[in-house]
Amino acid sequence: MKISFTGKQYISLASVVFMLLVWKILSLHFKSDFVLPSPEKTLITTLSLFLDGNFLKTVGTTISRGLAGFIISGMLGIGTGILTGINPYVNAFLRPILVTIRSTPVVSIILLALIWLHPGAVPVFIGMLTMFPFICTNVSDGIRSIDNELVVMADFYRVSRKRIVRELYIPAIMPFIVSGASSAMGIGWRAIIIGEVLSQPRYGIGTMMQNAQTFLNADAVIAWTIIAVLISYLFEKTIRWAESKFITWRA
Amino acid sequence: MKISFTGKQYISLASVVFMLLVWKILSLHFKSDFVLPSPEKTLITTLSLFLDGNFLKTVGTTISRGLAGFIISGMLGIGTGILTGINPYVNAFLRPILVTIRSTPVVSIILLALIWLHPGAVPVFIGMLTMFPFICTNVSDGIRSIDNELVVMADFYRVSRKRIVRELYIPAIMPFIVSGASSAMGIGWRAIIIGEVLSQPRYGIGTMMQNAQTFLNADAVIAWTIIAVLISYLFEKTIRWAESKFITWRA
Amino acid sequence: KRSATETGSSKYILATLKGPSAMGMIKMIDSLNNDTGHSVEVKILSEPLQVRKMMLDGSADFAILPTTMAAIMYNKGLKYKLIGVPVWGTLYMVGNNSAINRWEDLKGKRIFVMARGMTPDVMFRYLLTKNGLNPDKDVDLDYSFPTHIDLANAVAAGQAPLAIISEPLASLVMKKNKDIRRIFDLEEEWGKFEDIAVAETAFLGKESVIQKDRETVKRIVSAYALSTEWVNKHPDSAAALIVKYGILPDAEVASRAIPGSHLRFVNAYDAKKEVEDYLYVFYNLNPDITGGKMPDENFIYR
Amino acid sequence: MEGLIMSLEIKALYKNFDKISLFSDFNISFQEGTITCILGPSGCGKTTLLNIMGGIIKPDSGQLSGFNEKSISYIFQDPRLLPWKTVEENIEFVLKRDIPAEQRHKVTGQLIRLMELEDFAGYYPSRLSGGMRQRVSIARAFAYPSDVILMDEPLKGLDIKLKLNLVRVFSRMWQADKRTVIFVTHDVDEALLLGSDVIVLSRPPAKILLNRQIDLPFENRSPDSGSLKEMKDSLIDALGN
Amino acid sequence: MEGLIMSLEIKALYKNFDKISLFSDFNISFQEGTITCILGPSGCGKTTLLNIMGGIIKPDSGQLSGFNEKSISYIFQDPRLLPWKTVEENIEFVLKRDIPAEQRHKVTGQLIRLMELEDFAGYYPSRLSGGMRQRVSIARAFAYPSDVILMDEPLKGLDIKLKLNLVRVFSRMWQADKRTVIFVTHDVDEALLLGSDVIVLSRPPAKILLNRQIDLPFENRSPDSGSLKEMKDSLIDALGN
Ligand SMILES: Nc1ncnc2c1ncn2[C@@H]1O[C@H](COP(=O)(O)OP(=O)(O)OP(=O)(O)O)[C@@H](O)[C@H]1O
Ligand SMILES: Nc1ncnc2c1ncn2[C@@H]1O[C@H](COP(=O)(O)OP(=O)(O)OP(=O)(O)O)[C@@H](O)[C@H]1O
Ligand SMILES: [Mg+2]
Ligand SMILES: [Mg+2]
Repeated sequence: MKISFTGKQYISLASVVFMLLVWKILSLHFKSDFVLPSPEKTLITTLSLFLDGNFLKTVGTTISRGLAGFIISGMLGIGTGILTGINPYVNAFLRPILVTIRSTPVVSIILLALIWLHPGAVPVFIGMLTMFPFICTNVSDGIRSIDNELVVMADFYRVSRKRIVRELYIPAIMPFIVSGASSAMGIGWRAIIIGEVLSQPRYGIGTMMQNAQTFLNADAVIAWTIIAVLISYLFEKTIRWAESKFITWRA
Repeated sequence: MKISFTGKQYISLASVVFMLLVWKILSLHFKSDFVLPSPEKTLITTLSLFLDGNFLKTVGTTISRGLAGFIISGMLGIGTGILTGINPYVNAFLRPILVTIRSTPVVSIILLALIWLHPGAVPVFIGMLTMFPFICTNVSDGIRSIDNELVVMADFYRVSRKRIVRELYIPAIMPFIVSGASSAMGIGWRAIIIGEVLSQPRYGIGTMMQNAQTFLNADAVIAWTIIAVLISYLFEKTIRWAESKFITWRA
Repeated sequence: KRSATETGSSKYILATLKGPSAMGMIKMIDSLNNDTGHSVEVKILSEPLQVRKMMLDGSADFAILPTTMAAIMYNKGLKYKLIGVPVWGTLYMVGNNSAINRWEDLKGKRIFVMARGMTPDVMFRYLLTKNGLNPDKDVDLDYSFPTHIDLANAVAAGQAPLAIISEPLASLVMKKNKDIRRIFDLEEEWGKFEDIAVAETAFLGKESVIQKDRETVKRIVSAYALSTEWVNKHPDSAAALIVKYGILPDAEVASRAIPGSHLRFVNAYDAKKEVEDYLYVFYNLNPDITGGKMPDENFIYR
Repeated sequence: MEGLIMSLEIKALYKNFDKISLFSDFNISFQEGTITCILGPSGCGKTTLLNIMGGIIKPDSGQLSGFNEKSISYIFQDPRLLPWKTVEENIEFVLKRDIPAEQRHKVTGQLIRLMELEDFAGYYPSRLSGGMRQRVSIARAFAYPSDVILMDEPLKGLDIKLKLNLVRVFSRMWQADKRTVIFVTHDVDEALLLGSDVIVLSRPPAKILLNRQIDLPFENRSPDSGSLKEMKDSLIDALGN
Repeated sequence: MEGLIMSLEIKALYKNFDKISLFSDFNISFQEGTITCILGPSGCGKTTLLNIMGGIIKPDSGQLSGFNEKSISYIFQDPRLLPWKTVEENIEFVLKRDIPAEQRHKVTGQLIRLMELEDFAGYYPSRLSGGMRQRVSIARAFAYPSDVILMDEPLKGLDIKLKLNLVRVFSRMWQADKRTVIFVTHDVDEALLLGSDVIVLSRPPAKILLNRQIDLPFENRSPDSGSLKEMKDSLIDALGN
């Protein structure tokens, strides 16, 4: 790996340093390892997590849960989003369902989810409930913002419905899809982890966090948080990179 | 109030009926009032909540928390979103912070929040942590999708920065703002309620839900969920109505 | 993962909580673990919610829950009966204030209690009243930290100088923060007025199982009772096992928490009065805590 | 001429936008296999008329006959290119998928050459000049197999050489298949060079101010001499009102 | 003329896009207070040149002198109207806020009348015809107080009467303040009617193929007779290459 920094990367680095600084100041203020352990100590804990035998398994399981939730929500969300965007009747039908899914707190359905599903699947389910409405809303709002003249043109030339969706709608709403996907993934990790905290599957960052918390190991809680944030950051980067690959046509 | 239905409203109604039906079928399947009480029973419980002396106070407090969180996140989010959208350096600085805020699970910071804040303010804080990154991401993605030719035009004519933001950026990203606001509010209610579950302020839907859950009153849990969904739906409607008022200029 | 009765498989499932109940059971857990031929499998869960889930879908044949919650489950019609009471009071008032020795000293103090209206709150208010203090006037009860973990963290961090927390968190906190000491053992204080012990935790059995297979119940009860005895007698060996099964992070805390947890397995019909009196206190103050009514006598297995 | 069947016909057309009455009992007909040029003041409703003929805008009332059965190409007033498709892909976009790929490719390639865009086949619209975009839009309409072509100021933004070239190419193409063409323009010369019929519309509500036929073969047309000069003057005169 | 200070000048301009070299050691200068018309094949770099003069595109290298100090209006090749502003608001958008509101209103109103858009002052762009949008764009450029006006095919899409009207209006306006105008067009007649200088550019890399001055007063110009006819022919000839 070649390491070379651009100006923007220096700034991102500065941003991380800034956060560490705020953290340090806060930890000095609280003077307690239980409220907010110092960054140094936590970073050591974080590094020591990497050495843990189950580390890869734990992180891998959470990531695969996240991906599963994301892919399912993505496919469902883009599909229904396009439908709701194109057809006002589908919209009228789906919107109440979306609002319901979106605003139902996890506490209300956790018991159902626990009973229905395998503990490992609960976080995926919770993740989906969080991500799906997002992607769907973003896509359908995207569709509504498409330049109508292009649609008229394509309809006029009798381009098939399927091709209009694939070659007009999808590229046009790419920015909305990306924005939705990036937001959804961001908050999705959180939902997945909360799901793990509640369902306690064998492996999972949430499970580890919950354990650390019951044992009052605040540093480990934060260390796992850092790992979760890193994962989230990596995926954000990947999505943005994919966006730049997709959207080469901007001037 | 004049009641008359349009075709679309009938469909929305059908959608609600559909959800009730699914619920009924599920409740027949589980045959247990603790897992999933029947819709009839729950609706009666819901109605009985209205009669509770503290009902208005509970709901009112949660709504005002939601509004507070939403307004603060909205102002912060639109402001920083515009900055990150316009300036790639601000973007490089803020993005790591946003990703961190967005993917930090509530469990990791709840203690800090509890120490810092009044129990009634904790849900607002949690709500903000959820809503702010959304609105910000949506706004900044919106900015990046603005027709660059219009910006060039406005810059060319030396229109002041302030007016460009107000008269070009803001209207152009209205669909993104609305989409972001609607998603944010949707998930915001959930976050507020989770915040209430975790911080147990004296009044609040989340507090009531948590109590109901500890005492195994599944019907009350769901009744409060329905109220939360209704509130969310009302706000969604309001946002969409505001959108149609703002965006009169579409052909 | 259906229960033994339904699948016909040979193993019964026992759902226990990561806490004193599992600590008392640790010897039994260990021997079950070392000998695969046994007919019982213990699942150690971290949240009462997860135990409730296993009771609701019937996958738990035996279960541990706080007694109040067990009463709720029973009153709501779940077919589980109280077999025994394995834990007798784990609540303590802890703090870093060495000037407090008597209840009167609490006057005007701010005391952190975890959740308004829940068991520890009700119990503490009851004791305050019994000791001549008005919970709403003479002391300042603070509910800023609504879960036991949040509160324990706050105590360890010195953010809650006086608080009501339970074992084994109390020991854990004292290990992490040397300034913190026990001030009152609520079980002891309770006994001064009620002349009974705090029947805090319930060991439950599924009706269909315990009626059909009394033999197994007897075996499990005696194993649990023996295990508890052994734990009390050999806190250091027990502590090692407690750490081994991930119930507590270190042996020192575990061995300190064992005496503090009042572990003692009593058959339910021997503890009938204690259970009823205990529940009645809560029922009186907030009927919701016991599920709206007092459980009838069928609650107790004999 | 009167005796021929007028296969494209609009009768008793009414169309209002808000307060403006664009068409009020408007009648017009087009002979199949001719090129009709429509001129008229900006904002008089020419684009709206084409949109009505193309089925894009619904009239308030009126009968359209002959349009339904036809397949139609349309050069819109603005190019309407898909920003995420290259020149080549934009043209190919309107071709049915049942045409084999190489056939599609051939058609597209020919039109790109005709429009002098060989070097830009792989360009996205954002990197084209205004006139180039217009040419892609023309190529797209020509690529689409159709009985009728609607053209809304197709030659605007092109330099004079390209324009004359395209007029030549177009008249050759038209002579080969005699499609029905309806052609809106502001350029009187263009109308005189290409039209079989030239129609001048009035300000709203639209009336036909002038309807002239030109029988000269394309090769012999020169707008600034002979009979066309006279026609040009009367067209400009009609437009001046 | 040679002795005058050429205050707007571009020297040794280089500009490439990908493989295309648009300008390579290109030099051009504009006399202040004149109207320079630029003609050239579609895609030869006219818009790019205006954008470079306006500071919108950075050249790869080259010296621009005189542009910085000037305030400039620009009629872009496409109207670039804000969709959420009415005709009136779009024009008013470019006016500085330190001009009092009623003054702004007056200026806007005048231009709207000039463009014959009185009935459409409150319309959003999506409800205007193509030519109307173009007129709003012209009005906006005229409303903005400037020393230099860049115009990229400003009169395209307008009917002949409007066009002639605007040419008249414009020449009157220009005579009053003698602003420097740089005017890109494909219409040779327009160039002859308005230009003080007419320049023809070649295909890329751009060369100046022809540079002619016209000294006739506007009133006496008629592109199809006298000395202008000869000039028109040579322009068309140059453009034909
Ligand atoms: N952003 C860009 N990226 C790549 N190439 C570009 C870009 N902008 C313009 N070009 C190329 O530069 C050339 C000149 O474009 P320009 O718009 O200046 O032409 P023009 O003379 O104004 O043509 P027209 O008369 O058709 O408007 C064209 O070949 C075009 O493809
Ligand atoms: N969607 C609409 N809503 C309201 N008015 C409209 C709409 N579309 C067009 N109009 C009005 O209809 C009239 C005719 O528009 P149209 O585009 O047909 O004109 P045109 O003859 O093509 O003009 P141009 O030569 O400028 O392109 C204009 O006054 C325009 O404002
Ligand atoms: Mg038009
Ligand atoms: Mg150009």
